[in-house]
Amino acid sequence: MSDKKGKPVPLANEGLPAGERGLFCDAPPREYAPAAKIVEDFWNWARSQSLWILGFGTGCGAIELRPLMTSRYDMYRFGIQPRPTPRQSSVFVIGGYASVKTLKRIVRSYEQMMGPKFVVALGSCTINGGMYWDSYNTIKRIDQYIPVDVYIAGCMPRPEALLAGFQELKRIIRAGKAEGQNEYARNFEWYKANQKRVIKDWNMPDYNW
Amino acid sequence: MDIKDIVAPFAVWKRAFEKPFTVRKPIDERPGAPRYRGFHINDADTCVGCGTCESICMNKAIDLVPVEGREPSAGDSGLRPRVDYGRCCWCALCVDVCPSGSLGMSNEYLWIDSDPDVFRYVPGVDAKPWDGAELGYRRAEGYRLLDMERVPMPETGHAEGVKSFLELVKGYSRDQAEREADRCVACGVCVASCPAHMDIPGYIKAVRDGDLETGLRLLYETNPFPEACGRICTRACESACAIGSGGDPVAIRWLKRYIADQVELADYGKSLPRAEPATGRKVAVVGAGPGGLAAAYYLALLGHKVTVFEKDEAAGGMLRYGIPEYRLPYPALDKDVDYIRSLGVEIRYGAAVGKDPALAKLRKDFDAVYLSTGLPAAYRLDVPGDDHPRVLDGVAILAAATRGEELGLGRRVAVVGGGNVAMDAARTALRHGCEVDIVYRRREVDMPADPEEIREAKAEGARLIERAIPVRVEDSGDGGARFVWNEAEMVQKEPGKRPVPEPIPGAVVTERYDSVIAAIGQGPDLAYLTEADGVEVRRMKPVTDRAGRTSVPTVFAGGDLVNEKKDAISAIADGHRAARAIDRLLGGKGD
Amino acid sequence: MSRAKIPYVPPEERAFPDLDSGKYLVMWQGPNHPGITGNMSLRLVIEGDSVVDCETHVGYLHRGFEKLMERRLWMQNFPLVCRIAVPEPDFNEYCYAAALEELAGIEIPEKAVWLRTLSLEMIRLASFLMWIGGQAGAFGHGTIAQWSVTMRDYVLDLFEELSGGRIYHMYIIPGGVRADVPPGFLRHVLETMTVVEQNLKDIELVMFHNAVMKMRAVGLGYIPRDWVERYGITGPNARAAGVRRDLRKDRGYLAYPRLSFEPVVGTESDAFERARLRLAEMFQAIDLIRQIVDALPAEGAFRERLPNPLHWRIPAGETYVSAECTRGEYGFYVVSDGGDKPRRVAVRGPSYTHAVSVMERLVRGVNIADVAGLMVSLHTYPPEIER
Amino acid sequence: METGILTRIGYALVSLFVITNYGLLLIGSMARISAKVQGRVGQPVWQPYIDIVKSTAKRNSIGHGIMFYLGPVFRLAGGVGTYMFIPAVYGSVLFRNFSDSGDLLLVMYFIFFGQLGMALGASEGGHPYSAIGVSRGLSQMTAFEVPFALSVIAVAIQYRTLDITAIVAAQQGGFWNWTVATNPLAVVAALIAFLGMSMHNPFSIVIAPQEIPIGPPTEYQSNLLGMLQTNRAIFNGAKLVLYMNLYFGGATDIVTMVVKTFLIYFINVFVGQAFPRFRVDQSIRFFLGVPTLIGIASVIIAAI
Amino acid sequence: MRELAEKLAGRYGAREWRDQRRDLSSVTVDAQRMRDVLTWLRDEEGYVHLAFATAVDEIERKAFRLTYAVHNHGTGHGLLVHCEIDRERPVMESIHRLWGQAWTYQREMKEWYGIDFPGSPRVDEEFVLEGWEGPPMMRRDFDSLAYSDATYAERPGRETRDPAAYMKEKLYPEADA
Repeated sequence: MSDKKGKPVPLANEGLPAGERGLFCDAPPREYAPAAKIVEDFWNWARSQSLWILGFGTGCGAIELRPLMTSRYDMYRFGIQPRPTPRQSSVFVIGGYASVKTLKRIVRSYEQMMGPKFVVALGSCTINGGMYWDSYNTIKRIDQYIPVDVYIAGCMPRPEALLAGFQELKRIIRAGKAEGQNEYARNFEWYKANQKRVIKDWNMPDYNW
Repeated sequence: MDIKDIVAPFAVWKRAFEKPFTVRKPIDERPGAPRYRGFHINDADTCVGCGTCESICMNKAIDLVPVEGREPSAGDSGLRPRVDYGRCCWCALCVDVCPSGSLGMSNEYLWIDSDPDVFRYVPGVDAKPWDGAELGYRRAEGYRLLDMERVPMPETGHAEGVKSFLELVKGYSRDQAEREADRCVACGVCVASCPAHMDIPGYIKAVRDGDLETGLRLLYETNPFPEACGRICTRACESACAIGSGGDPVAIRWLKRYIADQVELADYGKSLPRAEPATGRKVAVVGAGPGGLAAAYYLALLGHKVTVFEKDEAAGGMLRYGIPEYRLPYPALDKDVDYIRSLGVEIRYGAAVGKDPALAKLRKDFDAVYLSTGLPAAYRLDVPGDDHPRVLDGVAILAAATRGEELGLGRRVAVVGGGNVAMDAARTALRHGCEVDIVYRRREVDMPADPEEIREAKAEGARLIERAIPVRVEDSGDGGARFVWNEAEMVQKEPGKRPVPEPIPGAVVTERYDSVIAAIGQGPDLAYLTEADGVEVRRMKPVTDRAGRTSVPTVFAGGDLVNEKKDAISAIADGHRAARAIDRLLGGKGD
Repeated sequence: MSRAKIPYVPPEERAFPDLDSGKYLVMWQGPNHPGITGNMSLRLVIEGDSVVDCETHVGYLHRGFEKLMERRLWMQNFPLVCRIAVPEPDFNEYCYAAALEELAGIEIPEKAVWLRTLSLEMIRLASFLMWIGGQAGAFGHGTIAQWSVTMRDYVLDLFEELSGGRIYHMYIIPGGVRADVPPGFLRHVLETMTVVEQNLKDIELVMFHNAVMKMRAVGLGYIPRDWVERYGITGPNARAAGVRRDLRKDRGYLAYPRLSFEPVVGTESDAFERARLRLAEMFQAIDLIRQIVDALPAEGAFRERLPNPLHWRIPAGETYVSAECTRGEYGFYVVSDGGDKPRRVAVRGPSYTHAVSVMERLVRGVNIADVAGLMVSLHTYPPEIER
Repeated sequence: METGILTRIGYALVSLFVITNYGLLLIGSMARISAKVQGRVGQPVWQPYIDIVKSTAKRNSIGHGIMFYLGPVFRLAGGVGTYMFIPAVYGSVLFRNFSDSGDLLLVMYFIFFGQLGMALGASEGGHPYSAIGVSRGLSQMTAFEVPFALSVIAVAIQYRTLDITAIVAAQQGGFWNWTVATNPLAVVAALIAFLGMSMHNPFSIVIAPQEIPIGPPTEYQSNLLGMLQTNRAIFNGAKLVLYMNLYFGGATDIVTMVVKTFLIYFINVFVGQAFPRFRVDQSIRFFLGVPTLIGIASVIIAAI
Repeated sequence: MRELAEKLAGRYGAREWRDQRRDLSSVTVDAQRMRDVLTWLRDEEGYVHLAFATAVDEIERKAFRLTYAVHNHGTGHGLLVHCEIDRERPVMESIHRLWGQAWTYQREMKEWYGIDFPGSPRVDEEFVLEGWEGPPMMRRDFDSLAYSDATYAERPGRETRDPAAYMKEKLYPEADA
């Protein structure tokens, strides 16, 4: 990894003012081994039954989260609820396209979430650019920047599709396959390189959680 | 603030005693609306793979991909649209625009996967749960994004037309032409069907843009007979037209004619390429029909000196002698021929090769020889009495009409056959005041003639007698002939093949005619090919490869003489191919 | 309740507090913040509990629509425009279609006029229903939000039935509308209107006769009458300030001249008044929908034949078509250079004014707890700011 | 009947276990009732359990210094402490906790204690919203403590004791002996304060997602959040039991306790669903207004 | 409307008056006089509402055409006032003191087209973009697709075929040979 002038930039929090250094982590993320099978299975069940969505409407997709969290579809009965802070959330719903400016916030919010954390990507834009395939300001594949567990096709996916997507996510979690956090840690440098390639004014620490 | 402001809010509790708004099992209980724009469906058999959906898609969500077990054929590219749900926005413009109407949308909306690479599929080919869905978005009845109706061509009415040999079809005005050209979706499926593989989308675009010079240049790239082909081409392209899969095909032929009609011959030179510097090589072309002259044109463009030997007194071959003037007026044909001649092509009239000069001489005097002598010899009826003096030859009748000779057909005429020559003969006879019966072995739908021709022949008053197998011709004793045929029924002998007419025993009909015109096909006259020339002939045809090379290296052949399709455009394509092959033989690059 | 009138300060005369003094705290509200409509952010400088200075930061939803439209064919833009304002796509569709029709000289059939009006009024209702939930939610009244979003969903059901799409209807197509009403649709409309109206009455009772709501909203975000011109405020925000201005009346587009309604005008010009005005407009929309259902021609074409969309050229020219959306004047400025693609399409979203200039002014001096409520009361849809 | 200290600790633990579960189920069922008002079905009653297990099962967590960790601990201590010195069921050995060891003042101290501990921890988190939330929480707390304290004083004066068990004892013998019958003004003041204490609407500004996501616990996650959630259940239970004891005649068996506490809690939900929330300055002004007057009046009545 | 057109022409040398609709006209003035024209229209003629201001890149003429849409609520008439400025050195007088929201439009034009408005508040700050390094992206010589392809990774595996070319390949491959 190198900056624009070709000078190698170490992947760390160097260059932060001393006062801020304490606010950020000083080590890259690490992988977490699952607990003993029976314990992990129980935990996974609990994780799957208590999905807290980060209430960050990153794109159009947020529009269908409103019906989902209100009476008509009432996602609370499936153990899904919105949560205002990334610290307490376990599911990040990428609501469609992500502009570069938002991507920066997505990355930051994602990194602030506590593992295990899951990402649900809505609609075409997250898969291959969608309508904005030729836009100068939107990324095309979200999986280049953060690991994604479930994709839901549609533009916009209906609330029912979102619900079905969450059911699928639950299934994956219970099967112990939703290891996005570990994947992120494993390929951390790759993800960081991708992120820095599109986020031109990278002014945040590399380890920010 | 009054007390109501404190009490009224507790009215929320009313809701607690009512039924919740919640849908218990939304995924099961709420299917998409009957019109829901869900996942795509496609009737892969109706689809023609034109790619209009791809063109209209602003998301580049649709790719045209080859699918297993589907090969390109006339009017079907063999490709099928593959939708990328990483791009689609479900606007359904593709459904609205689809010319064949094969594309639709189901009301299914659930597709969830962890693998982002799976969201691509070929609707109707890759099996999906929503295949064949009844509900879902379809374009509104009667409303399409594309205009499915052809701009009507101004024509002389039938009652009026049958009275003279004036051209029936008047040609598009600028506005009409541009409107008609606007209907084209530029898919290019037609190009393969055109024997000459003309750049049809290209010249239609030129019409649309009003850029006729470009249009003419594109026409002449593959076809030096735009005036003629713009009128009488068998237009395989239009049968292949994607718009035709759900409506009237684009009037490609009329648009071609429009371009050629609009540009004055004097202006041709402005847009068309000039001949290359003379190479000093000489080529002889035998027969000044469309094929021969096409070869001459392209050879001349390449800088070769071309001499055309024509046995008749005017150039054009079957275009002139086989096609009545009301379909192809002679000035139009002359325009094409004159332009070819303007490139320095020399045409020697009245020069029947074989008699004078002999082919051997041509082979000696010229660096290459192109044989494009066509099919001048009409087939006989091949029934007893077909040598009766009132049994006439259709091609000869048409040629006589061209020469302005008296035809002497009498009052009642039977035309035997179902091809274009039969129709032309019948309509020519009608214009000479005859009553015409067209007698054909099979059904109307089986007729090889252009449906439009059949329709017009009927409209002009010709009576169509279907399923009539000629039995014999008898002399009627009063200067006419009695034509006897056996009524037939169509029998499906082998599954998958077209049905065959079988005579119904005893159903014999006899009619008296003044003339019986046989128009059941023509054969070649290969008398000029001597053993010494060494050109291998098999089944009455010189053996050639696709480029027209015969067994003799410097002798090429093409057109109806060797071509199965037996139409002008194929002859032109042969001529063009042969010209390139000859050029290569003479040391050129062949393009 | 006293209505504190905030003295008028032009935008350039900002406070610029001394951030190093230690008196102030810089705080970002958004983009990840439930109190922010959509995805935008406010950089607040706060002193204690009140806001001293505010800068809006937009662009989180910038997709470059106007650039993309210059790359696409006239017809290909039609699915694109509805994404500009997600909760009420139809106004985009109408303005774009109307601009094209004007430039190309196309008259749309009578039935399309009525169906367009119907769909605009239905989305007005849906959009307001979502808004009222947001307004109540911003003040902490979650119950209302639950009801009203459900009501909106019922209206979306109608759209789904009519157009085949829930959120992006893509129904108003240049030349007319996409499809005729399906069988039984008008009955469904009337039934839904009854349900929605009943529910709105409940909401009115609970939300507008609510002591706490009044304490929060009355006097909040007072917009002086002369700001309307000064800042180009339109729509309910302007009408709440006592300006009788409604493009449906003033421009008289579509079938509005043939419908009977009067613009709702308020006096107090604060968050509560604006909310009450929008509620009245919801009832008005229901009434208009009923009128339209009555007047809708049963027969007739609903779409005009257009040239082949693949190479449709529109004569050179320019026009500006505006419509009264829920937030005010929504407009499309379309320039054609005679080609098959637009030369320029500029979108005027009312939030542009309300959520940036006006918001920055109004939010000064407000308690930070009220920022969300204030923002919602101005009715902001960030995507139409940044496009 | 004197029992050994170990036995009492054992009993107290059982009692704590019961109140924790009761608190969780209460939260769960109230969520369902709220959902009903909102026209929906609502989360399962046992959802709070899953949430706690989920929080505990988080793999990583972030700390912001020692006070950050201690915050939830203090809060839990406050909750447990409050409960430990209240007799949950009057006359029951199992549920009497350590009520004979402490009095009303100690309990009130514990109610504060948790809040203060939380305040320290949350401020340590460094998030501006935490700090704002904390300051709001504390100022609102001071405000609602006024009517609450007045009401408690009224009760203390009325029964001439600070011993909760004694207060309960004094209310035995039918409805007309309950404080709610004998000094309704004190109960009204206390119930209004209770709305603030349990941070339901209209006094939910401290943890309001729309205004400050989500106040003090913004930075709390994983097992610390689990701890907070557990405490919420215990603390709720404790407060409800306290209110029941002070104003509604206590309970002599577990069923009565469940019914009474449920109804007291329901008042919160009943009001909460109907109103939006006050700003913090409004809520302070509110508490210092009518409820305080009522509280003063109740003290006067009690004194007379 | 004729009256207004004549007044504008007389006072400010306005030209190319065109009535687009009953309630919409357009007119062109010199860039230097734009501010005066808008002030006059606002204060004297009742065009008090600035609907929007935007620019069109007339790259062929090496100019930016600025459009200010003002509206007269009294007559319901809208006016698009145009002026052209040099594309190489695009500077325009700011009107942020005339309308309270104008600075936002000017900020947008600065970022999107690179047109400077000296004195306009926050005009040099980024508006919707962040860390943008390319040229002003609404200029017509900026190719959005090329930028996107070069910057953002695409999911591989897409390929399409042109029907005509495919049919040629399959049905008559020798045509060019």
